[in-house]
Amino acid sequence: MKLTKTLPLATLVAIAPSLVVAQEAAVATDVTPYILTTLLFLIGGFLVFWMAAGFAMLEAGLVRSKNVTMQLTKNVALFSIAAIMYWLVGFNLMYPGDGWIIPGIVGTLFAPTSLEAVGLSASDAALDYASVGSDFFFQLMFCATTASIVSGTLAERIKLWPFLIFVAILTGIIYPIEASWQWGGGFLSEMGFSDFAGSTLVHAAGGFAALAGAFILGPRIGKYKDGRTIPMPGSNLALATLGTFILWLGWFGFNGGSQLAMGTVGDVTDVSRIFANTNMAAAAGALVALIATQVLYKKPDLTMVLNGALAGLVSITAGPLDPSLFGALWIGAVGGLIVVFTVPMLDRMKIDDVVGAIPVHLIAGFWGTLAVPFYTEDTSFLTQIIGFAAIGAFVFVVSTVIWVILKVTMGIRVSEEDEINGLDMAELGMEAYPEFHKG
Amino acid sequence: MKLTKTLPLATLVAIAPSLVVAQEAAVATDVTPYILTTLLFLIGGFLVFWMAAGFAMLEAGLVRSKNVTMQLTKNVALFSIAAIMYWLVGFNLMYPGDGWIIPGIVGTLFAPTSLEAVGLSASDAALDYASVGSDFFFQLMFCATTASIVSGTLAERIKLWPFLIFVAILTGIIYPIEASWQWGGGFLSEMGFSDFAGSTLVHAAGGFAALAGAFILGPRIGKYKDGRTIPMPGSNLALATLGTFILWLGWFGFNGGSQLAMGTVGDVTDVSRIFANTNMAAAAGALVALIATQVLYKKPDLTMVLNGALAGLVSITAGPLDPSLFGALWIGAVGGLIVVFTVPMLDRMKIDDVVGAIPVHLIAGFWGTLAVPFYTEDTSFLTQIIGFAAIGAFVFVVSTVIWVILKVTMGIRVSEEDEINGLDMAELGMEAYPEFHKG
Amino acid sequence: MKLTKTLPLATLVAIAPSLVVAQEAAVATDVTPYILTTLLFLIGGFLVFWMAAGFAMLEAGLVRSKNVTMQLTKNVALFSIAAIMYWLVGFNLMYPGDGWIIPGIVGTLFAPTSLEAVGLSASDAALDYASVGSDFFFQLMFCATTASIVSGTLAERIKLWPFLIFVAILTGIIYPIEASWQWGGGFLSEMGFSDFAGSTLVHAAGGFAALAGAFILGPRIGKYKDGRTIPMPGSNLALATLGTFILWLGWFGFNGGSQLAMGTVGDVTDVSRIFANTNMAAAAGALVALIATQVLYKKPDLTMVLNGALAGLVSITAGPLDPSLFGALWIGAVGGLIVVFTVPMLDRMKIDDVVGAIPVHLIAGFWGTLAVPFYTEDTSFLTQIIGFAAIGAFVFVVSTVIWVILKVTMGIRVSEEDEINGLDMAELGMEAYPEFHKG
Amino acid sequence: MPEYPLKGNIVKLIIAAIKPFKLEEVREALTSIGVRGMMVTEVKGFGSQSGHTEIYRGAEYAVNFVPKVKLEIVVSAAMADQVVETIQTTAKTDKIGDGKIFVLDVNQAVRVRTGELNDDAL
Amino acid sequence: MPEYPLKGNIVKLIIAAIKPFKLEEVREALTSIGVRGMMVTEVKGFGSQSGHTEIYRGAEYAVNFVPKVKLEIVVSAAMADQVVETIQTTAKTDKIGDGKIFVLDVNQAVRVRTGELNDDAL
Amino acid sequence: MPEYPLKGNIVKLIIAAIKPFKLEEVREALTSIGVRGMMVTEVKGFGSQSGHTEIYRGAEYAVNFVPKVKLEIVVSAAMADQVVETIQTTAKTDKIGDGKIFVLDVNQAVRVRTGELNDDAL
Ligand SMILES: Nc1ncnc2c1ncn2[C@@H]1O[C@H](COP(=O)(O)OP(=O)(O)O)[C@@H](O)[C@H]1O
Ligand SMILES: Nc1ncnc2c1ncn2[C@@H]1O[C@H](COP(=O)(O)OP(=O)(O)O)[C@@H](O)[C@H]1O
Ligand SMILES: Nc1ncnc2c1ncn2[C@@H]1O[C@H](COP(=O)(O)OP(=O)(O)O)[C@@H](O)[C@H]1O
Repeated sequence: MKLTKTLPLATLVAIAPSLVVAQEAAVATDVTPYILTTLLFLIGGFLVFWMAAGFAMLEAGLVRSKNVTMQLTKNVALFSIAAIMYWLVGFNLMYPGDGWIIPGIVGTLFAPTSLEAVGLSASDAALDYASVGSDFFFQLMFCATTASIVSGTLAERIKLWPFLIFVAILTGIIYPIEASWQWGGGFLSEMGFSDFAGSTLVHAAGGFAALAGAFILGPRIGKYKDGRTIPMPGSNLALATLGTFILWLGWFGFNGGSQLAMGTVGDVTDVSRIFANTNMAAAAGALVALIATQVLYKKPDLTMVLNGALAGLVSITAGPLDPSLFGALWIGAVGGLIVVFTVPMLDRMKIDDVVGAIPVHLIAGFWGTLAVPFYTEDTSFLTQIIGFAAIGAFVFVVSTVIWVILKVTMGIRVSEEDEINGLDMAELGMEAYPEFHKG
Repeated sequence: MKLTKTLPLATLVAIAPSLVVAQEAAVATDVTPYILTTLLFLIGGFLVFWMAAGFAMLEAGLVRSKNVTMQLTKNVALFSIAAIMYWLVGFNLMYPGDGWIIPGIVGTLFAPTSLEAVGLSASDAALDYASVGSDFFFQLMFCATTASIVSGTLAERIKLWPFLIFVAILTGIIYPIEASWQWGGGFLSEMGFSDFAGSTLVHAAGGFAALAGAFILGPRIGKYKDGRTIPMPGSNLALATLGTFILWLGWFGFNGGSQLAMGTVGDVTDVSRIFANTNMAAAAGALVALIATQVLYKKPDLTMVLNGALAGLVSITAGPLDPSLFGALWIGAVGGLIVVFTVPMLDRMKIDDVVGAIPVHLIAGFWGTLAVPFYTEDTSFLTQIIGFAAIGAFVFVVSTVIWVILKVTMGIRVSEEDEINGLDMAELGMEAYPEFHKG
Repeated sequence: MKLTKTLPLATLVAIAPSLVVAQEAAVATDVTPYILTTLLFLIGGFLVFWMAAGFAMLEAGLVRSKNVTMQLTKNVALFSIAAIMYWLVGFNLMYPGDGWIIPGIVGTLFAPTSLEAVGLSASDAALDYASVGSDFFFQLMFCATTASIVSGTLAERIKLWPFLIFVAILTGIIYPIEASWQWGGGFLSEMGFSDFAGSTLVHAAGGFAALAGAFILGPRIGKYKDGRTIPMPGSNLALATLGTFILWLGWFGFNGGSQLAMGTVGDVTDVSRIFANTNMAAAAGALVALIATQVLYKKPDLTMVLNGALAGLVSITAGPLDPSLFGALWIGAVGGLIVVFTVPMLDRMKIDDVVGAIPVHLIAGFWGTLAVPFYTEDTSFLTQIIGFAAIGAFVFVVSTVIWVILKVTMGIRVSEEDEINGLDMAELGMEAYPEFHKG
Repeated sequence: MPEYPLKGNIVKLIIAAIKPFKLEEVREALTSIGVRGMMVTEVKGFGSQSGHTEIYRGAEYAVNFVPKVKLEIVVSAAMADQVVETIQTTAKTDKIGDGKIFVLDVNQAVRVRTGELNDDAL
Repeated sequence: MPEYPLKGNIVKLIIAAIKPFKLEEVREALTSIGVRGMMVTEVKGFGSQSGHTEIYRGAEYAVNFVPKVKLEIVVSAAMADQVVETIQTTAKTDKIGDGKIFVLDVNQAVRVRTGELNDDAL
Repeated sequence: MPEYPLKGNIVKLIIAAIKPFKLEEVREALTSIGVRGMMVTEVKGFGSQSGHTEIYRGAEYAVNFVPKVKLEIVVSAAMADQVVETIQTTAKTDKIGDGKIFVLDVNQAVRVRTGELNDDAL
């Protein structure tokens, strides 16, 4: 599957699975599959775009009101930066076709994306795939997702501009390189690593970048006091719930679009499977988190339920096609359990992850990647672990280096007084809810 | 229309209308209609999924702030439960094909849904319809909608777990059985009952389950005092309005997808009619409610306008295809009037429906079902009434029994003090807006 | 492109570009392009519908809490009125086919829209285009957008009913007439004016109607005091950000759907280009506004960043297809700069535009229209300016007349005390956030 | 307090912290004994009732403040005792956290609209 | 009050409930006569103005509380009368609900930053 | 104040305006010296600290009010000085805007739950 992602840039057309199937069915006109797959990317793309709003609402709801304007600003800005960096550098670095600088490891550098001419004629199109424009649009959204994950973990204490500089590097270079190893046809795909829609490439990668940041940045003032964790409840759980529903919706595009083809009976039916499995995993994750918090704490914890749904989604993302609905259920359920247990664990390790992005994206992402061989042939647990480790190590190390450089050069953390008064007044001079009394 | 819903499970292929039309037009390739109809289900499905978020926001906005976290929790949980129960029991109980236990009345019990194999070949596909995966995904969302309706009516006083147990039974058994009578090819469809997208099967059914609950549960403390109704204004009308817009959007998938085919000129043009009519009915319902509240109360009531838009949507749902745009307008308008008059009526009857779900879904649902013969041939008012009565009686009686059992066994209502202090602190220990001062 | 919009009403079929291209590619079946283009309108239509929610949230977030219920009410009501007026008068006034009353200037009056028969057969369909139902649904949403723009500018002081009367005239008559000049095949399209998706026809037109209203209505009490501008910060920036993300998402349908065809490789690839360019322009607009406010005011201004993203979108709307990604970037970036500089400029002119709709829609709309010739052949700066001036003058003058008539007949502004106490309690007797203490 | 001309009788300020759900009841009881006005404020109350613990995302924490409603009522000295008693009996639930009542002297009360003084101002 | 050393002159606490939209005007008027600080709180006011009815979803209900703003101002006893008068004249609209002003004795005032006492603390 | 039977000792009302982020610290300090209760309210503070400017959509404006937290604490007269001192030393940051403390007499304190009076009520 992933390999075909390189086709629009490569020239080969022959062995494209989708077309083959199509011809077997002895039906497809030449262009209909191309149109339908392009449409899949456009629909999938706007659904994944919507996830940017989901992250913004989720994070705005989980920070304290004195930091809401800043969190919103970061989310709008990071998406915008991702959109530009991925065009400027990322896309061709991630899908170098045959243009690898270091074969299988580093693709084409600094080749801004250009799209097909207006009114492309069928003869010039990659009829076995889709338009470059739709592919770029769809892939770009994945790149932005990686950055959204980071902003949640580091909320309420990081300075705006150093954060945005990191985002530019993450979306322009770090993500495209590690993703090229698999989806660009790099060494991991050669190795037989399997990550259908990006439990590792997108979610764990974002999680590792966030984890590196959390280490360098340190916890919020007052978060850990004489060995105890002081909760800092989110200011607006309605917003956090809305954000989760938005992400859930967007995920149908995220996983479904990753089928990368919709022009045949087999492909569209696979996309259907993916939609159904994705929904099942989210539901199972949410429900398990609900039950687990009831059992453990005697009271259900909505924020854990929301994290549980997202963890279910992340868990199924590495292999949303092959599992049965029951498979999706238990894989998602384990994801839900993971957050319930790892959220407090991180706190005990004094890693302050404001929205729970590391349990949801990194740890559940690992689980999802590891679980692939249960249902997908020609995959091995070992290869899955190696792939995860390779990407994790790369992203974590490079991110750490950049965070450290940013820290020593310009500083990444606001002053103590600014942090206590809130980033909104201190850095932006603007409250999100100026009229509502704060407690 | 509805009958074709059983086809993917049945084996017959011959007389499928869509295909016939297609062949007349002497154009359709074998697989394109299948792909397009599957796509219709996927798009329709994610739009109806989005309605779950709409209900969550609408209800969170219309309850008092001390119950918002609970309302959000219920909405996420009920959707998750519906997703699992419909897979485990519901889908095959609703679409038994030839596997009826009691012919036309009770379908196949306990046959969890399984989807087609990965990479289905055209020869194995129900080419005249769509993929099972997409059909399951689409139908599941209708099932969840039924449950969402209940949570609104019973808000602010019902315990979490008994409510969720009821939801499991409603989505696993009650809804699938009554819906099978019509969409599964059961006795109502034999009888000539007509309910295109579910004014009765989904909305009134949810309304009846809610009504039964409201009777057993009783009104909120202080709602009715020495013969007067004490308003308990919703805490966040922006959220309620957002929820209404979300539902409005999702309804295009709800009604449009119920065309169940998009592979021919006739089908896609019908889907367009449905979109246009659905929008018109919602607009008329909202506008009439605006004017009616201005006239009756001298001041427009936004919450009634929102209910009016939803009532317009419910009203057109039983027959969104056949009416002209003008037909959609007046059918929706009557729906809008219905809420304005029945919301206070329910209060006079001391039936405490927190969000107005009974007027919107049950009463407007009755109106919509009744109105079908105005524009749809081969339908009769009598049959429409019989069908509505059959489903209403079944859902109301069974729901009542279950509510009573839950009440005597585990109790369904929180303590007086918990209700006064709010379910959020009492049952969840978590406020939705912890920093905003409450009044 | 726009011309083909008249085809479903006209009878000619021959020289339809899309079909031609299709046949060149010697592939398209007769009906598939029709189905796909209809699908484009349905998807585009629901995405643009979603923009109505976006405007509602953006405006509700940018007004003070005492006016939120009113702003929400206006947004729901204006969309409903637009839906009815566009059906009753607008659509056929805008697309008269050969039924012009004054050739090229005023189309068919008072011909309510009627859709194709149910189950249309291929032989009766405009196979080179799409279903009337889908076209009407899509076009209707553009009409509603024009009205949404007005409500933001005039917020917090205008009376409900006069505003809604204006909306009825704007959506039923003013917009359809000016839009017919270009998209209906009127004199501007003859002249060679180019406005792909409506930077002028929709956005600037809405902006001119708003500007006329702002002049007649005057600024809010206390907004301008002894030569200084007194800020009145929005009550909920999370809502404003959500609204912006919604608009951003909807814009893919707004611009992408305006390709008006998806049945060929060329068309679907063009739609992809449009999606990618639209996203790029929004990102550039947001980022430039972020940087500009940082530089000018030392602190980034989220409300300007949101306006910047929207200005980027408006700027690319006149020509989202032809520019390269880099072209979209700089065109959008200039749009972002425009808001940062023109928002305070309007204040200096004592034009009180509550949400910045005039800078975003009128001024950036002018820029977008002007920029078309940079990338689109056979267009001239002069013609662009003439077209913009013609539409601007028409909308501004007619709107002014109507505003004045409304002012003298029924009055358009609430009393001073009502304005100070807020429209919510004064005109609606209902607060949006009754429990949250206001400051 | 010689420095104030005593037009009208002396008045007292009564400050009470009560449980929020008792507000309506207390207001009605006070109206029925002739209290014509008051100011109501939500406050965060700290007292013996405080200190129960909740769990948020797996971390236990003590809830130090419980929501209370503060009433400020100015009444003629003559009525003060009755007002205190009415509040006490009405707000009472016999559960910890019922609240407190404090009585303070007021030098002077003025009605903004009319300039009336002391208990004429109420 | 023997128990307090009277560094600085005696001060008074002035509590006023006014209509919210008058806040800015009153603050300016007070600043212009030399008041250097105050505390402002939103309160729900109950009084003769209260009791108009609204309709919500078809049900009539009485609005018992109207939003008011409470000012708490400590000033030297010498200024008290002028402050009361300024508030009264500025906050006045001659419409019911204009509000009340109350004056109380203060034993002692302290500035946290410096420990200064009484009117030096203001 | 003859009109009140002095069961229990005289009590005082201490009103303090402090910086919000000092609340927790002050509450702990007060608890440690034996204060068993208080009422906390967010207020908008006006004072010498006020008046810095912000920019919103390109327009400069002066921020006249800064968020403060108001504490109302009733303690036995005997403890009053210690409480004042504790608040002052704990809330102090030596930056402008630290706040004020005011001490008032209380005629009577009542515990709603029990009817206990004065310092028995606390
Ligand atoms: N010393 C005090 N000063 C001011 N308010 C107090 C004081 N003690 C208690 N309160 C208020 O009274 C409320 C109830 O007091 P608490 O000690 O919890 O219960 P009880 O009054 O039943 O002993 C507290 O929440 C607080 O608002
Ligand atoms: N007895 C009272 N004690 C404390 N505050 C009062 C009292 N009476 C009125 N107020 C405050 O003054 C406000 C205005 O009083 P009201 O009786 O409505 O109008 P007016 O002051 O013009 O007679 C009330 O809303 C309330 O906040
Ligand atoms: N005269 C006053 N009466 C009541 N409260 C006051 C007064 N002056 C100041 N305050 C309160 O104390 C806070 C701090 O006062 P301010 O003058 O800003 O700083 P400082 O106390 O360091 O001189 C103010 O925000 C206000 O809440």
